[in-house]
Amino acid sequence: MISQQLLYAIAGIGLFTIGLRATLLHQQLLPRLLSLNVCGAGVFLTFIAIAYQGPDAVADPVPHALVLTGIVVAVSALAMAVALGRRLRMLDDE
Amino acid sequence: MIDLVAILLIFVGLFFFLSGSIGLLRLPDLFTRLHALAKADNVGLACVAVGVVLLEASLLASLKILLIWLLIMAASSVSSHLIARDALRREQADD
Amino acid sequence: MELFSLLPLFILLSSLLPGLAIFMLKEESHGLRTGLNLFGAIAKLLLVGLLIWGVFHEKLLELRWSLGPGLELVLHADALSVLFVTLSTVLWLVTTIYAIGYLENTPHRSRFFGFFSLCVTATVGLALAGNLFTFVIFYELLTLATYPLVAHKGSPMAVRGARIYLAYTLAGGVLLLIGAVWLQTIAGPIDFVQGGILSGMQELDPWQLRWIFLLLIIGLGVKAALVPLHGWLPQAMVAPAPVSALLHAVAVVKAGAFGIVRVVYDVYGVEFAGSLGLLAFLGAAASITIVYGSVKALSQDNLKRRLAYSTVSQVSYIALGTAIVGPLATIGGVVHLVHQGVMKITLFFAAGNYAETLGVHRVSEMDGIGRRMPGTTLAFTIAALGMIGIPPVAGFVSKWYIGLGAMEAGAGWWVIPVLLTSSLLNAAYFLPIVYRAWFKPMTQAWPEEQPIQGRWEMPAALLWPPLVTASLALLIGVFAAAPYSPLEWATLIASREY
Amino acid sequence: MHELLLISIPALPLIMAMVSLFKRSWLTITMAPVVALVSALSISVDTTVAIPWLLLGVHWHLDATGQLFLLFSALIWLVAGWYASAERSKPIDTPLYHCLFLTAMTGNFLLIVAADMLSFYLGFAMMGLSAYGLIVKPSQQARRAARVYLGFTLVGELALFSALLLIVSNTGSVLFDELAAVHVSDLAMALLVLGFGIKLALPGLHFWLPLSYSTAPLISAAVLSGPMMKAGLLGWIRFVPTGSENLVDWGQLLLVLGSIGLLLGTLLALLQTRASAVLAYSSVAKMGIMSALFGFALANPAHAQAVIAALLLFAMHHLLVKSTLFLGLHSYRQTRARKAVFVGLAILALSLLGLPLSGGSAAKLQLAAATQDELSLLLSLSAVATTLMMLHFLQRVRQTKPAAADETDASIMGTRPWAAWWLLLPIAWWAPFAPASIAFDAKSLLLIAGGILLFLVIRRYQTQLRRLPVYCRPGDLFHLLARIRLRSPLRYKSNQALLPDLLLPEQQSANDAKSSQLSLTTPGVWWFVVTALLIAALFIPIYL
Amino acid sequence: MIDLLWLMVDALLVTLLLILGWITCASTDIKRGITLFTAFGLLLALIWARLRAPDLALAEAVIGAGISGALLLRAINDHKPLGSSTPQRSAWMTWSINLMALALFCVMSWSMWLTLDQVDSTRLSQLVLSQLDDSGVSNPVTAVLLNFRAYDTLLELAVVLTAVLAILALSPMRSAFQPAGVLLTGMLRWLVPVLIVSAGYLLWVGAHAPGGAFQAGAMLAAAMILLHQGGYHSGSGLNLMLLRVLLVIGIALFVGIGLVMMLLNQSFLDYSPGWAGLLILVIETAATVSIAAALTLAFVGGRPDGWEPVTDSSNPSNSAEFNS
Amino acid sequence: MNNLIVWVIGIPLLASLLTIIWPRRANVIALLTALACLLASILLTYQVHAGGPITHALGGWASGLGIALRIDAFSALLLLMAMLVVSAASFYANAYFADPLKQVRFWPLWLMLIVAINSLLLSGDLFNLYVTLELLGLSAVALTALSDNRAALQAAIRYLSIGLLGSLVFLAGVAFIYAGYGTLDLLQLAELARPDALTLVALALLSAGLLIKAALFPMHFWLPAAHASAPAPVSAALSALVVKVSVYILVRLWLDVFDPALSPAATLLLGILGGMAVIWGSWQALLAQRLKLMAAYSTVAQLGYLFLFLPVIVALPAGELRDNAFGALLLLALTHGFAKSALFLGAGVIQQQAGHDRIADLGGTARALPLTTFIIALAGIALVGLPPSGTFLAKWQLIASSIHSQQWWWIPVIAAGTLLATAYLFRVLGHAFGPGDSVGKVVNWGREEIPALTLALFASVILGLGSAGIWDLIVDGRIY
Repeated sequence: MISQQLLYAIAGIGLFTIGLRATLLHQQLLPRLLSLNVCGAGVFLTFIAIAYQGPDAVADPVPHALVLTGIVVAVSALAMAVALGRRLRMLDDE
Repeated sequence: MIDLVAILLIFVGLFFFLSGSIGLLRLPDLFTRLHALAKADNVGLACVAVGVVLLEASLLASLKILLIWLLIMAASSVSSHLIARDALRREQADD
Repeated sequence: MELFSLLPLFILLSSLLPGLAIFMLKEESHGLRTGLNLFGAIAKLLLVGLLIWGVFHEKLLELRWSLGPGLELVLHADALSVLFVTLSTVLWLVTTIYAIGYLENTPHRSRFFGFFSLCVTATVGLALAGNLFTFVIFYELLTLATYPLVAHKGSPMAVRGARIYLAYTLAGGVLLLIGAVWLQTIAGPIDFVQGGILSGMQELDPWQLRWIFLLLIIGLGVKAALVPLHGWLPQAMVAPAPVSALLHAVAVVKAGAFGIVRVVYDVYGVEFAGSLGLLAFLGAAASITIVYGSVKALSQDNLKRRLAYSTVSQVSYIALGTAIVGPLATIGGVVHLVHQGVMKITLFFAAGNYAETLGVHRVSEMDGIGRRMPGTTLAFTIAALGMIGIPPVAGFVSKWYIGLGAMEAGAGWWVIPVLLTSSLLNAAYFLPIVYRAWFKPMTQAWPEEQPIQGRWEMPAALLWPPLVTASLALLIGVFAAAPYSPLEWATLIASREY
Repeated sequence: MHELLLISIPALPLIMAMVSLFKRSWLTITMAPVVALVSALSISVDTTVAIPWLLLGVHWHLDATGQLFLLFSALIWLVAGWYASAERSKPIDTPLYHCLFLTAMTGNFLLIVAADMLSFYLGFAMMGLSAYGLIVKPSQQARRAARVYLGFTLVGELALFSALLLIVSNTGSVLFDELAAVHVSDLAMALLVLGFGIKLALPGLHFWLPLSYSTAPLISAAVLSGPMMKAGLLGWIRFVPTGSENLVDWGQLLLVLGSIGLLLGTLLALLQTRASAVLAYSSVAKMGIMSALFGFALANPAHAQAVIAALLLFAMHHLLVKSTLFLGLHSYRQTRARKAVFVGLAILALSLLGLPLSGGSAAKLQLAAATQDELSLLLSLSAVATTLMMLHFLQRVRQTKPAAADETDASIMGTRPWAAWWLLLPIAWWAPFAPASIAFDAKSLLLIAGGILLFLVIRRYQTQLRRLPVYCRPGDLFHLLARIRLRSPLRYKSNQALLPDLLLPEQQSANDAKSSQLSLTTPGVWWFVVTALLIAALFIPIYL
Repeated sequence: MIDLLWLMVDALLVTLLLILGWITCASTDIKRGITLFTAFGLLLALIWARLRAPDLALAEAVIGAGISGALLLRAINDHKPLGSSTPQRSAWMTWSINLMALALFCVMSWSMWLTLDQVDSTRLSQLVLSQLDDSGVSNPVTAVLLNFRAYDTLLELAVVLTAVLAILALSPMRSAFQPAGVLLTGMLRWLVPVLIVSAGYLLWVGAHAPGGAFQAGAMLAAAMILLHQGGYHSGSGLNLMLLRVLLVIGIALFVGIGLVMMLLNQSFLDYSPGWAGLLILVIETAATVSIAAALTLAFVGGRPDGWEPVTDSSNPSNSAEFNS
Repeated sequence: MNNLIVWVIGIPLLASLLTIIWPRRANVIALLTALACLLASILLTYQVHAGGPITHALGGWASGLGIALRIDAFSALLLLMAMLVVSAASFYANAYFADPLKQVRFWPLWLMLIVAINSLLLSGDLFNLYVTLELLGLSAVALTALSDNRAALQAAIRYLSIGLLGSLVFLAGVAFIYAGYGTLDLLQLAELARPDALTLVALALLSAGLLIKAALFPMHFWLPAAHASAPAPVSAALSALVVKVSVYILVRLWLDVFDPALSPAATLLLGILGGMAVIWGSWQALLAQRLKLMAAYSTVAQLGYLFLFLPVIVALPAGELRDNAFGALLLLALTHGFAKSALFLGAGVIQQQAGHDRIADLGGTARALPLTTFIIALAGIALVGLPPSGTFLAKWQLIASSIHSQQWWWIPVIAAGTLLATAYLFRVLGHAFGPGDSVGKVVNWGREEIPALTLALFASVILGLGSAGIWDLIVDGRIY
């Protein structure tokens, strides 16, 4: 039977492609940001799936640290994108 | 034995969660849904919390779970109040 | 490093440094600018004198600077380069004086003289280049330095002309670059060696060499204005007179011709090129250009455009000379390099004077101009006679040698008719000008006549250069066989090549 | 000393030409021919001088023929120079005319003294081109004539240039004396005939001569018909090695051409109305005879030398007489004492006829002796023809109106040219022969009488021929050809560069940065395509 | 039997996750999208917990679902589409993107499937665990984060700081909330201290159990955001210099300590043996504070007034002279 | 100063913090940092030249576990060029941003950009590359958005969204690599690399991400808008460094790390894309109406040249020929960096003096701003590849290598690229020399023009004549 690791990895890849597809299709900024985050979540899932050593063993900490960094980076990018969108809207209003 | 009771309690909790969700789906308007959710989920959570406490032996862990339950209770009540107030104000603004 | 080998660098710097200094000058400081210009020109003349002495006594004059693996900047003075350096130095001095007079109270003069000096640096560098790589570098630099000169006036016509000039020359430059690189990849770094570096290497595939020769000749042909590639020359006539004088008589056009001479003699070696059947192609191209240029010149009413087409045809004599295997033809081709330069620059000076003093641009307006401007027209006549090939003036000598060389090489049956038709055509488009100038009475008033100040017909700086170069042409013609004359030097070159 | 004199012969007139641009006086124009005359008489024959650094290495020498030519040409240049300096009318009295007069003289002298082909060619070219300046007058018709002359001279020069190339390339050296031993190729010979033929006005190449002589000022015509024309003959003598066998058929050709020239010249001369035109055509005829004689010399090389010698004397005689005739015509027009001049002209004409006791007859005798009477028919015919022409000329002269008033102020005419002309008359009469050697020859007298008789017969019929067809005007053939306008083949209006602006597009309205809408879809598709290609490209080697 | 059950649970979780992901992406209405996104974040936190990554579960919950959700919700009214219907992409385009995405998915999963089982799965974990004791902390994730790959974390903090700098440079603060109802203020008075305490707890526990600087920082930010929403507009009263120092302290300490260590030992961030634990704690506290400040400013939306030296006229007029 | 490699990253980071705390003196701090970094990079290059590549294991951990900073000839020279461009741009920015409001916002982000560039060039770890790429992307977007108008913001948003997408794809690649090899250190990867399916997919993902960031032809749509609308010093840094650095990683991955796994077909694909980028970029530059837009499109074109090198280098046998080609690639990258930044700074001067940068209305610029026109001409010479510039030597070597490697078809592309480059460059100069006075009477030597002049001189003259050093540095200064 396929191992959990592979299942989650493929789930991660699935999420990655869903997010990728959506990012390219959306026109507006916010939906695109959502899809980007989903895509990011997919990659993180793949990472953690690789780190998973089975139910009993201790998981590989390195991917965890990397994904943590990834999450924080993703949120800062999101914050910046939102601020850019807001500034553009302010300029449009004038 | 304790495990059996814990499992039973958890199932009861889950049942309450399920009813809350069904209420959410079936009920017609915002206020009734809010009502269902806030009430059912809290009760469900309580049962599950107690069940888990029973499973979990250490005191510290059970205290933490209790704290979690309290926090969620406070949060859900305040947020449902806010949502209801905002919906009410918006309805008065509409008509 | 031995002082002598630094001489080529000093010659380059003697026009580069003043040029850069002039760029910095403000528009108003005329005195300083003229001083710098003349100082640069005279300094270069002295250095070239030293160079001639050096080359004559077989001194090693070489300077190498490595730019990368297999990319070496080499300045090397041999007989051929000295000939071209002397020509450009002398004519630069005369043209600087002429330009100073011509551009009196016009805007942007610092910029003009800056690029002017850069252009001469490029020409001298091109002449002194020791290997194909350096030659390509200075060849492109020349295009760069001349573009702003052609576009100097800033009028839409000038800018358009400059743009077309640039399009042609850079396209040519790219082809030359590709040819040079291709050659360097299959034959290693190409140094200019008397008798040709490739003749030594037998293992190279002849078809590749032919394709490379074609690329090189097209690249050089653009500047040497071989027929299909000559479109830019008439367009570039919008440039001010000193520019079209120095550039299209000496620097740019000669660079192309000099390049062809270098490629045929010092890269391929003339026998080897002959054995590959390349020279027939070159000869054909040259002859077609000679005849086509003259025929086109017939129909041009604008004086400078007619001179441009005559340059197109005259420069191809050099190519014709190189295309014929034999010492005499080489002498003819090489010496024509000097003669054509001197004669053509006189014609352009005269054209510039007519335009500047009387606003005459078209040949039809030149009736009776001889009376109004005898000095310039005398110079024009001498140069025109030279171009036709009438004996006393220099033009005859090179035609004579090319003819003899052709006969000697057995190619007489097509070279002589070409020479004859072109001389006839030259006469057909030059003599009417001379005849109008001297013998036709002045019909209508001059378009824009400048009042005559002082005794001479125009300011001295404008009058004397054409006279000087015309007398130079006459002297070269009359004292052709004298020891330090261009002809003797060409014979020296030919003797070293064979 | 002799070398210096020899060098001064061509150098002095050149210097004088430069001087004359600034200061014109009779001294500047006559000094050069005087020196040439003196040196022709004083220099010992065969003095040679070589200047290696001048032109392409120059060799000058004065051999017998050269001396002869130099003597008489210098004489004519001297007298013509006198006339020119005395002349006040517009086209001649300009610095340009004097300068070109002296340059032509330089060319002529250089031609004579040249020992190498290049100097000869230099002289020939200088003489030919500067003569253009002598012919031209402001009138439109004169300018056209001058243009025609120029065209022919240029063609002649180029022919000579290519002939030189051919000869020098197979002989190796430029000197004349080494030329004799070498066989001259047919092509070179043809070019030489063409080159000098134009100068000697062979039939077909002749129509520039009458055109320019009739319109040019008479002084220039004198100089042109005299020394310059004979230069052509000198050219033939120098270049064509008479001794060699293979030129026999060329000789016959020249003989035929010469005789045709004689007939054509005579016929057209008789049809002319203006005196100078008649003289021009008589020159054509005379030149015809000379080229025939030269052809004869080529045809039978055995006694070529003798024939050439006789031919030389005959040419010198003709040179003197023809120039003097032109100068006479000029002074006839200028002076009031027309009667005296007319008498002079008549005397000269008689000498040309070959009246016994005159230079002409002596020349004819010499010629007859040299050609062992094989050409007696031609010579007699030429005698008759000359008589006809001279009589017609004299008749025309009597009818010429005096020139416009301002040209005929006798006072300024002054004595010098007048006296010079009268002095020249006896010399022209006796020309190259010492008076003692003149013998009486009855046969020629008979011929002259026949000629006069024939002339009288023609004169009676001439009245009907009033309306002459157009081609009879001087420069006959030219008028025929004039109709064909020579369009310059490649004159097309647009002088655009071959590569107009297609290479550099002007401002197309490129839409501004397409960032207005934020869509990523299209670029996304492209990105996907590239990624897919990349993966495929990476996987190729594994599965191929 | 048990692992079959676990497999079913995993399958359920995965399908739920994929469906939720698909819906979040495909939703056109932005409000609906954001709520779904928050739910997606929480589910993801659940999965991290399932995959034995407690630190990540915490972080995902707080940052992924919490802060991101809050930012997006706050930004909704900023991004109301201008009413212009977005140009519909041609069917061909959408179809090709779907096809390409599918192909990419297949290739990637095929390649993952091929190699995942052959490679020895321990990879770096054995190495980390063996070196854990001299890393100064017992929680392996914190050890990797703040010792083994401390440089990554430093740069990550730099990224956060850059984002905040950009936000500050772009626009001024949003208008404050009106004071909320009595109920919310009441709850806040209780909730905020609890949050702060638990943030401190998380920070402390990070050394030996899941937790750490980022989760604590986010928690602290959540507290501040709640205060902000409750109407306690901290914009005016805030002492600006303090805010500047707060923003900067995290990285400043990190780099400072790193350089000092470099001077003492032979390489950057090479903690001398005894000091590792303490230094890591110091760095973590500074980081927590910085992240909290940064995330709050991100939520608040721009620079508090007085942040820029000259008149804080945010109108673009002064930038007229300086257009693109 | 043994571990200069750390100071090169530490100094700008600390300086950035300082500028936040002390905004009034921001410009002085920034200028000092720029000079310090420049000095440090010079010393570093000297050390690499003297002692060969330097490795600095961060935190003292073994290379697998911890992160290593590595510097060899390739990255040292790029770092030196980057620091030169950054210092010049900083001096230029100091004079360019007259409004103190802008100064305060600009400097911290600018220093962060420097940190990002330095850390990226020196990083030896794959995930670290992701974080630095992210830092680079964010700071670049922030700086682009600084010019605060509609076009700039839209360009920034588009740049950010596509940049994030690129980074995520890169991260997916990193995940796959980690799955396959269990290590993230480039040096270890270089030894372990084997051409199996996972590695190839990972490499494809890594490259796809980087192609977006490096704006190779089909994915170049975001670059022109962003670079044209950003303020001048920023667009100079963007074009010269940010895009160039992504290409650096790609080249590093393809030529050094995954070399054995490479297939000529893949490099050929990149080469073809490069060729299309050259032609398309030059053509669009020719049609561009504005100077900065033209410069941006010319960046797209010039990057195309860098990608042309890949198939040639891979096809050449290892040894002297390959080193020559690699040296030429490096020289082209360096010269383009200098030339493009000089061009943008020059365009900035014109923008400020004339108030617009429409090429059609540039009449009279040669008269009003002689030095700036000279700078643009010099930069243009370097961009086109005319003799006195380094690009000429690089193109010479490129043609030679493509002949050596029997790939003839690149030569017409290079020829066409050069001619089109001449067309669009001399179109600008033609207008500048032409009549008109839209720029008004300015003939002073502004403080802004000197840094641009030094950059232009570096590009066309110094690198043209002194470039021999690059090749002998390449031979012994490479890690991989």
